[in-house]
Formats: sequence, structure tokens, C-alpha cells
Amino acid sequence: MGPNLWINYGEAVAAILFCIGFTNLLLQTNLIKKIIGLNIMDSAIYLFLAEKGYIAGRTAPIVTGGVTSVEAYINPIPSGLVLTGIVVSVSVSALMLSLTIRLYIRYHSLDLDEIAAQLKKEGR
Amino acid sequence: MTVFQIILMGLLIICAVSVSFSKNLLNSVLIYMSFSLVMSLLWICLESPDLAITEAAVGAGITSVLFFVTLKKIHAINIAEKTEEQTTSQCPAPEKGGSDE
Amino acid sequence: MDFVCNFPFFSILISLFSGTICSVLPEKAAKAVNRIVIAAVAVMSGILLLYLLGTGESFVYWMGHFPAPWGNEIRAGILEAGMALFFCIIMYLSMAGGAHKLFDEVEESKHNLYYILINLLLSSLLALVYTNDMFTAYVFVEINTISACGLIMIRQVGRTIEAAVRYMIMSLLGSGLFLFGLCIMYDLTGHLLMSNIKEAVALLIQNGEYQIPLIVSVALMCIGLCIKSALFPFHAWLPDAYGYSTVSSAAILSSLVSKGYIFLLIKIIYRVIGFEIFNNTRIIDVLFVFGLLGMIFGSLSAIKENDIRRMIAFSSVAQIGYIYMGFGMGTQAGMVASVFHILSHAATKSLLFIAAIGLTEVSGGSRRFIDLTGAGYRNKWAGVAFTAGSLSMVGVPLFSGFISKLLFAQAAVQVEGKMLAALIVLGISTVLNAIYFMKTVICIYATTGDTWYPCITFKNMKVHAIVLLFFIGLNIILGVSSQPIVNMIEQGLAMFA
Amino acid sequence: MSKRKPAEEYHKTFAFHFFSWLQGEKDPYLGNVEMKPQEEYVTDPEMQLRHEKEHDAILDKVYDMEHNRELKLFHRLYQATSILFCLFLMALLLVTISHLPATGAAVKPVNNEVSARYIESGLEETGAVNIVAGMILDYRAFDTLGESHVLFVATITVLIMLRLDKNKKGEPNPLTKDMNPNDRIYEPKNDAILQLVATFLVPIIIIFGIYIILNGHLGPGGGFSGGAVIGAGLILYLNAFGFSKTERFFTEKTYKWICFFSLSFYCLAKSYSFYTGANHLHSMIPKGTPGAILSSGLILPLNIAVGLVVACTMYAFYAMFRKGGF
Repeated sequence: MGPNLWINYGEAVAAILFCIGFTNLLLQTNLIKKIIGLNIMDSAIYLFLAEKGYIAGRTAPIVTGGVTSVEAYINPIPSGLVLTGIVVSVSVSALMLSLTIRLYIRYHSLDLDEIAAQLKKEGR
Repeated sequence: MTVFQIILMGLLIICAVSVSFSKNLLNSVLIYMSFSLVMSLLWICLESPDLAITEAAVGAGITSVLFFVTLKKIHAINIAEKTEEQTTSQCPAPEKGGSDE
Repeated sequence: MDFVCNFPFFSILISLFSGTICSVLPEKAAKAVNRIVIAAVAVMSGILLLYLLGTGESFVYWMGHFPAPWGNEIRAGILEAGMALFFCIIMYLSMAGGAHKLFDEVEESKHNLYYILINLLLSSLLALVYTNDMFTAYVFVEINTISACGLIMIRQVGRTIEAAVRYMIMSLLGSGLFLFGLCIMYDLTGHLLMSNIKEAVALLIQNGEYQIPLIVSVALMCIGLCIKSALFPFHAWLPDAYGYSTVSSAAILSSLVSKGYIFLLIKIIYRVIGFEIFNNTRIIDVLFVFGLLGMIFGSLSAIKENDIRRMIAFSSVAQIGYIYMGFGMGTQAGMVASVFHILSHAATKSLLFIAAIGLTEVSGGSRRFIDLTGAGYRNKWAGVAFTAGSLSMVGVPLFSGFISKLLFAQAAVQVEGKMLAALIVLGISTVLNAIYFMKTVICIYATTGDTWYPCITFKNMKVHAIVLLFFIGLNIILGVSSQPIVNMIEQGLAMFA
Repeated sequence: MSKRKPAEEYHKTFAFHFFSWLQGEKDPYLGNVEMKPQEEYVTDPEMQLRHEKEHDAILDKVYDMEHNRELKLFHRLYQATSILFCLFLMALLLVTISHLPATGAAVKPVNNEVSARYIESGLEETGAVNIVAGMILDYRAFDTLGESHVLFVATITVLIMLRLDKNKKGEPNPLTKDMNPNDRIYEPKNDAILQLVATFLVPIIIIFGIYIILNGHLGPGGGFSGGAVIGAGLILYLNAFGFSKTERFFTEKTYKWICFFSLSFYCLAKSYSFYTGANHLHSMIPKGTPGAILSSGLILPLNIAVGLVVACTMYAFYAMFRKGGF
């Protein structure tokens, strides 16, 4: 264990959330819950990234009163990256949900293993 | 401010865990929605208002709405009225909903 | 700066833009735009390759008005230009070879959406090849994943939708891990551009700081990309996805999409972490072991299969194992062999998929070996092409597969601890390859029983036959004139450093 | 085929045999190799029935998820490995995090010359008061270009999955019946309260969204968040008044062309700026005075383009999910 675990509690929470999402994605049998797990996993990564940019005692990177000194604002890069990431995760979840609807219409089930068994039974 | 942050993070973890263990799909989507709201409060604490606005509009808004429509399509809402629905509508709703886990 | 230096940027941009244009065009026009764009990108990459061979050094290209650590950048060297050219050729041939199947398997009104997906896939592949920025790489990896998923599910039968869901879940796990690794790397170095990260990493190693996070970050990125490129234990989605999607999609997915991720991994190894530093970690041993396991288990599953398309798909798992085994050797020679195998596998696998579709067409659409008996007589071109592809896969001299196996063996001899394992598994895998491919070849040339399906002659399938000829030619070129290509790869890898 | 040789002589050459084999006219083995025709296999209907029954029974046994011991074992194994893997991953990540530089500190690798320049000269170089907007739309614009195409390609895949097209003869898609089960049955058709609230709320939501988009370079917000807000407003309107009202101003054609024009504008504008930047030419786009609404060069038009795309895309997602079309 290194020295910074308690100072980095935000990142630690992000790591725990990431693993919860990961477990959901692996173990849930229900597709909808898998998708929620996926979203939680993504949010955890964004939380991790945003914690990286935070600097105690400084304000959001919007220039106020013409002050453009480094000491006044937090790091803007992680915010930008997270903005991009959120767009990606919303597109991915829309795609997954549409796949879920089609699968349900075809097989009336949300369990991938059950669907796979049905497919094999049909022999196609 | 740090105490507030810690409380919010605790809420995040509680939400994430209870999503996995909730029996009802509608409940888990609602919990996910509150997860997003807590997240957007956390962005404010972390001095990123851009992210807060986006998360509130997208995570708690659009994504949840899409989840609701999906649940509707897969007949996971209205479990109590399912029998009623079967009698009233012409095409009966399938038996195996996603909700009966 | 010469005008030629704009070509990487132009090729990414026109393929992105043509995706947008295709969304409002009718089907025929979209098809024409698609073909023209692929051809144009191929021509531009060819010119760029010649130019780079002339100058002998790589260049970076600013995406915007700001220099290195502040703005985005793309970078072009011999290996990048060569890969782009090769990817375009394979993509063009696969599209042309599978075009006639598109009508049977995809709804009429969704054809132009198919071309949009292909265009965006091309642009994301090019961006992965040329990019010099890690976060750009992440964004384009996502485009690549989503459009690949679209290519799988555009043929809407139950199997493909299920395969698409599995593919998405695995890929998203992969991208999650990749992004986490990227974030840790960013935290340690403070940069997102590959060349700057490399400088910072070298400094960290020198000072002995942050060793554990560095290794973890590299490992996470590697695992992410391995999952995405279907390395052995993560290949569950692959057979259905390749076996049931429409034929152009299967050819493109197996030969290009997974290779795009592998190329990104090579870039990360050379340009982000540094080849020496990467080889000193234990990660290469893990890659080596999984590569070997993949070579054996992929072939074993292929032997058990009685569906020709799924058999070819399982063979992909084995071939990806070869590539990772090359990484795992940790030498320059192993890397060269891997890069050559990327080319050779891409050329051969798409040939096999497109030939297989020719064979199944004359067997009443069935893909089981029992119905394929004698198909080689009924569709001679496809039979010959399938035989050529199989010979190349097994590693018969004159074909590209032979050269890549030779390179792997040569590379293995130079590595002390891993020589025996690599050579033994290479031998076993070759025998297993021979078993299932020769079984298929014998099957398609066995004399037929009573079942009589109609023959197909050259006149009915001109495009298909010409595409197959081109593919065989490509294979033989790779097999016969391998030395200049290997030299080029070595030069390109030297430019990476 | 050369025509110089007479036909008879040509018939003896190898080329003739080869080409005739290729055309499928003649098989050299036919008649030369002894081929015994297979005996016809007589099927006993009773046997066949029994075989089929056995086959079905085996299938049922193999795919009986609840009673198959091997499958159950595999499932257990899978669960155990995944839990172990996740715990291992969590431990690994926590150890890693304990070694990372401290959060909130001002001196660490992340706060280097890159962020310093974004903050110090961002206002001057991009003209945007919101440094994040300046960063994602000017310094690192290539990422953002990719990001909007992620959204585009996701829409395309959703269209592929859910759009119910009529086939060539004009018959409706066979899936239509399944896709549109009577899912509005418990919804009020014309709910007076909902409609009244929507009449007040929708304009406010949309105006707020427009404000966020136009203010993207001056304060928090930007094209994506504003577009999502507008999309939410449109969805509320749709829910209150139904498809017949929205179809008057928003059809698939509208969506297609808005998306096309916005993305093309985005692509072309950014190509211009990339091209001039890379070739060290002077860009002709004025920066304006920082802080004014019409300032910061391309950022405002780009935000508007992104906002339009996002608003339409969100609405399109909803409409697709709801009824497989607009």
C-alpha cells in the first residue's frame, strides 16, 4: 500500500464503483441490469478523471474578471475529456437498449444464456 | 465541503449496490436515475459545472427516458395490471417479462 | 511542408465526410461514393508510401493551430502508410466480393446505412493507424466498435443480434479497461500525446517513481485491447459474429477490425511505453502464454465445427494467437513476424470467407460439410480459391502463410526461454490447421452422391471470380516477394521509436 | 483460345481440356474412373419417428438449464471466477490509487505546461471565456469531431435495428405487429393536466436549451448539454400531444437534412481550420472581443451545429424506441 490512499478517497470510490459496474456487467443475467452496470462503470471512470483535475481552493475554469493566472483555476483538460466520454456512453447505451428491444421481440427473454440455449435448440 | 463530498460518494456506492440487488427492473432504473443526479451534484463539488449540466440533462434525463421506453416495450412496467392487460388487449403480453427474476 | 503531407488528414476527413453524405443519398449513389472513397484513400496512401520511402523519415501533422503538447496531432511513417494502403485494398475487395450477397441478406431500404457504416469504419481504422494522441485513439476505437456492431447486426436474424449483444458487452468491457488505463497514464505523465508520454515515462523509469501505477496502467490498456481483438479466453462472441453476419461484414471484421486494435497496441508498445521498457515487464509473458493457448484451442474448436463459416471464424482465434505470440517474444524479430502475419492473415482470411460464400451458394445455401461435398466441382473458381487460401493457412511455400510461419520460427529461435514452447506449439498448430483445412478441401473435391445442385460458371459470377483472383494474387505476392515487405516493416518499426 | 490451329488439332490440346473443364462442359473423370452409385437408402417411417423422438429428448436434456449438471457447474465456475477477478481488480486498483499523486494538490504531473497554457492564453488564442469550451472545440477539436460522429454512428445503428421499413411491394414490415403492442393502453389519451403543464413548460425548456447552446463559450454549457435539454423538451411535447402533432414539423426527412447540414458544416469548418493550422496559413476567422456573444471564432457556430444534431438525435432515439419511425 502506498501513502496516498486516504487522500485519494475520491479515486478509491471511483475504483470501487468501477468494479461494481464490472461485476454487474459480468454476472447479471438480465440485459437491462447489464446496461445499467455498464453506465455505472463509465461514470466511475469519469469520476476518477474529474478527481484528477480538481485542485483544492480553486474555481471552475471560466475566466472571471479578466484573471488569467494559473493559480486561479482548476485543470480544464479532464473536464473536456469527460464531456467527450459522456457523449460516447449515452450513444452506447442507446444502441444496447435498441438491441435489447429487438432481442426481446424475437425471443421474449432478457437472459442471454437462455436465448443462446433457444438458438441452439432451434438448430440454426 | 469534504464532508458533503464524502456523503455524496457514500450515496453513489449505495445506489450502485442497490441497483444490482433490486428485484424490480423499474426500481433499478429509478435508482440509476438518482445515481446520475448524485453524480451531477458531485461534479458541482468538483468545480466542473459543464459536466454537471451535461450529466443532469443526459444521465438523469435522456438515458433514463430511453430506459423507461425500453421497459415499456419489454412489458416490465405494469406488472400488477398484467392480467388485466392480457384480457383487454388483443395480443396478450408474453409471460416471461424481464421483471420476474 | 509538401502537399503530400496532407494526405493522411485528407483520407481521414473524406471518409468521415462521405459517411455524412451517404446518409442523404439513395442506395446506388451511396455505393458509388463508398467505392470511390475507398479507392481514393488507397491511391493517396500509395502516393504517401512512395513519398515516405523516398524521404526515409516520418512526419507529424498538426490538427489545428497549436504545436505538440497543446493540440491534436497525427503522424505518418512507412508502416502507417503501408497499413492504410493494405487496409483499403482488402476493404475494397471484400466489399466487391460480397456485394451480391447484400441483396439477399439486408433489407433493401437499409443498404445506404450499410455504406455509411463502412465509410465510418474506414475512417476510424485510418484514424487508429495515423493517430498520435491517446484520447483520439479512444474516441475512434469507440466509432470502430459501434460500426462493427452495426455490420454484424445489419443482417437481422436471431443469431446475429445475439452475437452483436455479446460483441458489444465484451468490447465495452475492453474499452472501459482501456480508458481506465489511459486515465492512470494521464495522471502519471500529464500528457495525452504519444511522444510526450514516452518522454515522461522514460523520465519516470529513470527516477524510479510510480513504478506500480505505470505497470498497472500498461497492463489495463493491454488487456482492454486484447479483449477487443478477441484473444483466446475472450473470444466467445467471435464465431457467431463472423459466422452469421453478411459475407462482406465477416471478411472486413475478421481481417480489418481486430487488426486495427492490434495495430493500436503495437503503436502503444513502441510510441507510448517504449519497446525496451515494455519488454522488461511481465506483461509479455502473459501475452505469450495466452497466444499459445489461443493457437491450440482455436484450432481444436475449429476441428469440432461442422459449419464452414464458423470453422473459418474459429481459425481466426488461432491466428490472433499467433500474432500475440509474436508480441510475447519480446524481440524485434518477433514483432516483425507479427506485423507480417497481420498482413498475411488479413489477405487470407477474407479470401477464405469470400470463397466459402461461393461454395455455399452452389450447395443450396447450406453451410454444413455434408452438403458441401463436391462443391469444388460446381463452382470451380471458389473451389480453387478456397484451396489456395487453405494452403496459405497451413503454410505451404509460395503462399503468404509460409513466410509468416518461417518468420515466427526464426524469431522463436533467437529467444532463449521461449524457444521450445513456441516451436512445439507452432508445430502442433500447423498440424491442426492442416487437419481441418485439408478436411474441408478434400470434402469439397469429393465425388458427389445423388444430390445435384446446379453448377455456376464464370459468366454468372464475374465480379466474384475476379475478386478471388485478386486475393490469390495478393497472397502470392506476399508469399513470393516477402523480403522487400519485411524490409519495409523493419524500416517502419525503426521509425516508430 | 487461339484460332490458328484447326479445330480437330485444338481438341487434343491441354488448353481445350482445361477450358472445357472450367466451363463445366466435360468432366475428365466421368467414365474413366469407376464410380459406383450408392444404394438407395430406404427409410423406415417407424424408425425415423423413433430417431426424431430420441433426438428431441437429447436436445431437451442438453438444454434443460435447470437440471443439467455440467451447465450448472460451468455456471458456478463462471460466477466464482468473475467474482474473484473483480475482487482482484478492485484490490489492484486500490493499491494503484494509493501510489498515485495526491488529489487536490497543486503540484503534480497533471498540472504542467499544457494546462497552464490553456488557462493563461486560452482567452487570447481561442476567444472563449469558458476555457473548457475553448479546449474541446479549438485546441483538441479532432477528438470532438470524432465524438459527434460517435453519436451519428450510434443513430445509424439504432435506425438499422428499430426502423420498420416497408418492403419493396409496399407491405408493412412483419415486425410491426410485434413492435407496436398496445403500449399506450394505460396512458391517458388527452390528459388535460399534462397538456396544460406541457404548454407552459415546453417553451421554457426549449428556451433554456437555446440559452445553454448560445452561451456555451461564455459560461458552463455548450452544444451537447443544450441539445440534450432541447431534446428532452421535444420528448415532453411528444408525450403530451402525441405523434400526430409532432409529425407536422418533425419527420424523418427533417431529421436527415438537419443532421446532414450540421455535420457537413462541422466537418468543413474544422477541415478548414485543421488545414490552415497544419500548413501554417493564417486563418481568416475573426476572434471578436472576448465576452461578447458573437466572439471566439468558430466556437459559437460549432456549438449551434452540435446542439442541432444532438437535439434531433435525442428525439430520434425516442421516436425510434417508441414506434420504430418518426
